[in-house]
Amino acid sequence: MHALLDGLMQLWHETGIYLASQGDGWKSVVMVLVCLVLLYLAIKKEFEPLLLLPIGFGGLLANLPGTAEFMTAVPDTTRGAEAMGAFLGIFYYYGIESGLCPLLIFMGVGAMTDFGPLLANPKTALLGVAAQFGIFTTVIGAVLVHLYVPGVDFFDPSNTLLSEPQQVLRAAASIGIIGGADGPTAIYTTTRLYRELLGAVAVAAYSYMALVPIIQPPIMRLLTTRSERAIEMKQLRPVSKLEKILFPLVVLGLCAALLPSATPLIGALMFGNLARESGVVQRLSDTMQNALVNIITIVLGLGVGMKLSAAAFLRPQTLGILALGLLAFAVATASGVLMGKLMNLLSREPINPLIGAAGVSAVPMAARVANKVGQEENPHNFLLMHAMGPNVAGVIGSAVAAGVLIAVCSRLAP
Amino acid sequence: MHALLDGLMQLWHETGIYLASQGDGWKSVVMVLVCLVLLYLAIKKEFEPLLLLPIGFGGLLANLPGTAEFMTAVPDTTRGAEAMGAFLGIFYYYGIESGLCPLLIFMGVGAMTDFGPLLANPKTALLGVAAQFGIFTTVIGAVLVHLYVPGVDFFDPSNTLLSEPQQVLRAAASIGIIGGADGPTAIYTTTRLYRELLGAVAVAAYSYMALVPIIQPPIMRLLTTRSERAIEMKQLRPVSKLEKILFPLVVLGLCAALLPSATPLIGALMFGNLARESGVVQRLSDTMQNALVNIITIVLGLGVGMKLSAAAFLRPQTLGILALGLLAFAVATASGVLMGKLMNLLSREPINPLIGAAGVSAVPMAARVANKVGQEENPHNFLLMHAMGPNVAGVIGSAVAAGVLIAVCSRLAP
Amino acid sequence: MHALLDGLMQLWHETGIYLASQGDGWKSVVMVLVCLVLLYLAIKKEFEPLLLLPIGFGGLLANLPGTAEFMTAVPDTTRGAEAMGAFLGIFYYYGIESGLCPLLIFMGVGAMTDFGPLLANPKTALLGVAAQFGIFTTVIGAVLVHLYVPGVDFFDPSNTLLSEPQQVLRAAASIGIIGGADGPTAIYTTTRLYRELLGAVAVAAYSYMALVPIIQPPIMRLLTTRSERAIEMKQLRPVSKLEKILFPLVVLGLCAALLPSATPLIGALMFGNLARESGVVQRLSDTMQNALVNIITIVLGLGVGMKLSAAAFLRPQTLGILALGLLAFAVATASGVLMGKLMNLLSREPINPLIGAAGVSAVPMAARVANKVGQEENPHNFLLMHAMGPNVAGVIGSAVAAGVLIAVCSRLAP
Amino acid sequence: MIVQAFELLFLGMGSVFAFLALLVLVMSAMAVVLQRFAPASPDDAPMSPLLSENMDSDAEILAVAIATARDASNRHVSGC
Amino acid sequence: MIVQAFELLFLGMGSVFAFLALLVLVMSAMAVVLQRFAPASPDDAPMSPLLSENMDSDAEILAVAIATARDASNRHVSGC
Amino acid sequence: MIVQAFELLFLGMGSVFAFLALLVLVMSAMAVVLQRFAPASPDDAPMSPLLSENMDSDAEILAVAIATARDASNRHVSGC
Ligand code: NA
Ligand code: NA
Ligand code: NA
Repeated sequence: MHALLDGLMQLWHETGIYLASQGDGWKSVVMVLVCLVLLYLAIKKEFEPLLLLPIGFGGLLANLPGTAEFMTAVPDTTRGAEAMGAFLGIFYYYGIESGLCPLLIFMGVGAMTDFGPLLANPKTALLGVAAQFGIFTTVIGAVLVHLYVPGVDFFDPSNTLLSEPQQVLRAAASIGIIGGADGPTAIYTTTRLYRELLGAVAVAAYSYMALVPIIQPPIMRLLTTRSERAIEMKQLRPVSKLEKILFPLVVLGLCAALLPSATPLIGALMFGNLARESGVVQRLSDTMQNALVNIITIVLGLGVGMKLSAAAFLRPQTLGILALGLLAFAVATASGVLMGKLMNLLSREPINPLIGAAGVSAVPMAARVANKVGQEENPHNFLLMHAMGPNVAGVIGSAVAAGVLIAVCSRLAP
Repeated sequence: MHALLDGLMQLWHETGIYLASQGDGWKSVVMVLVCLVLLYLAIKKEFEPLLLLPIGFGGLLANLPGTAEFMTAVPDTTRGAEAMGAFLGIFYYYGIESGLCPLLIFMGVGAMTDFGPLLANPKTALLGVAAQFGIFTTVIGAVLVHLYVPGVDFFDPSNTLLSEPQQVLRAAASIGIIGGADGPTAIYTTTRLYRELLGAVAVAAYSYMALVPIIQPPIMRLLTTRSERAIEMKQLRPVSKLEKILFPLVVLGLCAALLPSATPLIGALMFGNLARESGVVQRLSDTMQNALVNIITIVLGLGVGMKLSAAAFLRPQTLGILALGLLAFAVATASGVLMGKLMNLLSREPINPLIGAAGVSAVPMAARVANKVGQEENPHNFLLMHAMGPNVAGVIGSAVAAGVLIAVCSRLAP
Repeated sequence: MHALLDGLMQLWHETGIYLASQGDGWKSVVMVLVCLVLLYLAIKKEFEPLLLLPIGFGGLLANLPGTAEFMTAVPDTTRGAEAMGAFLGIFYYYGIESGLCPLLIFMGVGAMTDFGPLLANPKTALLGVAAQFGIFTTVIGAVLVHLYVPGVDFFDPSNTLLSEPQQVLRAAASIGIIGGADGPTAIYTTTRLYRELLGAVAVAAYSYMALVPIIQPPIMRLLTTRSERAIEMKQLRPVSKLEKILFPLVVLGLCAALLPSATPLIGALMFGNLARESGVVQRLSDTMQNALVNIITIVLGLGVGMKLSAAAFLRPQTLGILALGLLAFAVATASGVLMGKLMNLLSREPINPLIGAAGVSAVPMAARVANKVGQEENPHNFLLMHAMGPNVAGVIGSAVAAGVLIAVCSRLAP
Repeated sequence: MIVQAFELLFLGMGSVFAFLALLVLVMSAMAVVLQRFAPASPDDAPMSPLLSENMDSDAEILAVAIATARDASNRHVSGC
Repeated sequence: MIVQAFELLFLGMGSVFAFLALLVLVMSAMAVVLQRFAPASPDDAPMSPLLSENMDSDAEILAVAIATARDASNRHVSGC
Repeated sequence: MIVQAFELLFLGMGSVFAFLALLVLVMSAMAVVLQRFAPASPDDAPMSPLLSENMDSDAEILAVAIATARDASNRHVSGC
């Protein structure tokens, strides 16, 4: 009888209710609520549900009190079988910290992406350049926040491997890349530079991508005149199969020549695209777009969710990241639109500046938004295919930007 | 010429025929026969072929003499590339010992399971409670067998990490969980508690699940009257989409609050179910139910088969495990039926006690058996949907039972 | 400003253009050209594109200057998370060096292969024996090349673990297995014996398999008379389902009895085939043939491509390997045809010697070639199903040959 | 050991009962609340055992039981 | 730090611009060369925004945009 | 080394021959036994080279050869 009561007591001391009521346990409860909000947004509001549902559920699992041993333990390969990690920890370690999952998702994105609209009108790629301005201004913004906003800093004194400027720059770059509006790029960059922020950066990136139809239109309307928004663009020329096959090789060649640190992202993207366009490996292209990308999305989502721990997320920095991420999207949109206006002035052929907003990536949502805002002024205006050019150029642009951030931040002197 | 004869001699000394004729080699031959019986049951008798075919073939591969180096070597990550393991060993180590495969299969089960019948008639969950009685009485039975049946013991003196009571309780829990009638739960629990028994426990669990149509009906008929078996139940109410979406979150919440050690199983099951019911991640749910669960089934089956080694299987314990596993199924069935009778007495609405037998899990076979036995008495009696309630409740019930077994046995004093 | 110039200079020193112009950098450029040729052959000439496209692209990625850290770093599990490797390196280490990928592809091949034509006419298996002659004569050829062709040797003095004869025999065996005309077998064997040659061996194997319609016909015409090529064969008997189910078990049994070192390849092949023929695990068989084999092909192709490094590939040995590989295919074809002539002389039923050429494997290309050459002489001659017998026997034959090579070369005294 | 095994029986059955009994309560409460504030829409399929009366084969009955789940995989397997 | 952040701005935007501007040049050159030596065959689908005029739903417009890619997955999901 | 290479030739060809010759024997024996005790049912498809006579394209001939295997994947790829 006594043993039974003892056993009952021990079970009780292991319950989530008991643990949540001890010490910092309440923080887990707050995180559970945060994750439930993410699930609500994913399911009810359809905010990028393919990612936010696994991330939210992974966050739930990671924040249940007393489950670390069964859920989030990360493998420690130097210690053999005794430390092979648990469910989410294994996903995180082998899938995300290794960089594999974001790269394989990018491969799937490549296999799903038709670069035809960009090839038909190459100069729209410049709109994809302008939209990356959001990334780099946000890096500056993050440094300013660290320096001048009390209570929000991106420096962990207990990290003795990296000096303060190194940490702050890496964190700022991880926050800035939210403005790339590209989930795999943001996750890959953050895992290379400052993993502590992974949860917040991923949540901000996917949430704002889902919010593109709300964030972009006011900015687009503010910066353009009615007549600009009504501009019709001339039909795109057909693109030959050969051009589409050569395109991924050309992009990879430029990347290798100029920016080796961007080759994992660009390489994966272009491998997927070559598999798609070559036409000779339909089986592989189908698998990249379906079974493989789905499996990897599950692993990536649950693994990223694991980084939504109370210790990492319930800090003033997270609010800073959310604010800076919003800034990044807004600046990127504005830069794209302004570049569109400039190109319209300089170009012989008319260019509707709205398609500049699609340069932020967020494929294909941003292109769809450009089309919709254009149709509000001129119902005969079909900008969708034109906006796909800057849209896919923006994917390449943010991968290149990620390469620069990784290269520069990795070699900063301590 | 001499070298050639030497080479021939060496090849001969490596042949399976030569090795099987040496020392304990005959045991491998016996195990090969055991595995061929498993394959026969899987292919000809269609005993859970999705699992028993890979398990049987994995057992074949593992018992071929002289192939350990190429087949069953387990990775030793502390030794670097020299010890990365072989085919089945890699599957076993990374897929099963890590716990990943049973959890991912459980995720697929969640994505395949409609908890609607349980939501439509919640109190049938209590039938899923009663059926877990088989698990715990079998634990007691296993301890009794260890203590009082000569020649059958569950204690390995060479294991210095665990004391005798620890080992016996862990082994008894691993045997008891066979009564959960749920493959992934049984495999997960055994890998956490007493891996030596993995092969026998998995084979017993899947074999008895396949034998449910033979084991259950006599017990069901013995414990019920004709009029009880003829009871018709009233039509289930429709269940709203929102209830189905909230259900996985509610179950996970209860699990986290009460029993953190069950969260890996319950969490994986409910993640799959939320993906299914949310309706916004159809791609992921499809992949969980098809490509992913199929790939993982191959890995799990071959990996579990590897544990059918002669040294582990050809012992009197295995007969004990098979007998105790049968006892577990029988007690579980009887408890479910008796609870059904009790509920029928107490409840306003009529409850056919046969659906209590479906509480053992073995989805959907046990529900089908309940339906069939019911129709023998009353051809207008359609119990299938009613039996699905206790059936899926049994899945949750055995995962909870597994959580208790893992929690209590892991913290036993030496 | 100064810092900016510094940063620009550093970025410049990391560019592919700069690195390619330094030291051995030009070799990378040559390898990039080699890989572009592979991609051209895969896409334009449809040379085994499922493999050569990923291999070629993996080779591209591996040879981009300055990307080793992001692309090809191999995991070092003894050093923990700091050395978890990069994209291609992870694929290579866990997928290929472990042997998993070739075995899983072989499992898919088994699930795709109908051994019915072989069962209907068992003695055509002997044609699959003769064609393996190409493997072993090439081993001798490779040793002769090492000994007598100046500048081409298969010995790396810096490898202190293996003596010169050991290295040369292992390399010769890896080259010889090209003549097996079977990708997974060649890759598996080379990873077990002499990984340095993996890139060249894989490229040679898949290229010559694609060239079967060009390499084989002249040899076949040279060695046969018009009347032999016109021989019609009698219709194959129907094969029962039971024979097809027993076949994989019989093959595995023989393999285990005679040659344990061949069990990984034969075991994987026969597991896939049993899953196919048993008829009770259609889901698993489908997945093996589609999602799983496609995913593994991507991993294998990129991982093998990584071994196309300049240091390993731009050596006179590679030319030797290509020449010896061609020899292997030619000898194998000739041996098969001559064996066909012999069997035609000795057998009661007429045997068209052309089907002997299909014994080289290269399923189903070689069987198709036999059919085509036969129809050139006699338009009513349909050899395809008859050629499938030796064709699939050749797959088993080269796996057995691989087993012998691995067994003998692994235990050579130093 | 035998004491510990009985202890497991009580703790285990107690936990399973507590868990599922609580779940019954929550499910029942949820049903009441949702039927008041968010009634089931007509497109939520009723689960009618009567539907089964027209079925003649065992396989068809099973098909209803695990309907949606196997749907996807069957379609996949049958190719159409 | 703030200096380094501005340095990142210049290096980063410079690299992105250099990369994509070069890509524009190469794509334009490729278009000219290929249209001379390997003109687009009639089966290369033109990308006509006019096609969209007959569309009434948002979803259909999207369907054109990511046409082939989603094709595969839709077929897969709808089973046919 | 050259001796060892010839040794490999003999051992290797010997093993391959032994293996496949035994396989021929077992297959032949199996055919005899099974045709006596479990004759092929009419639904076991005969493998008729005559079937091919009506075929006009190379691709169709191949299609027969690797029939079932590619079936699944073709259906998968073509979506139906
Ligand atoms: Na972007
Ligand atoms: Na159960
Ligand atoms: Na071969």
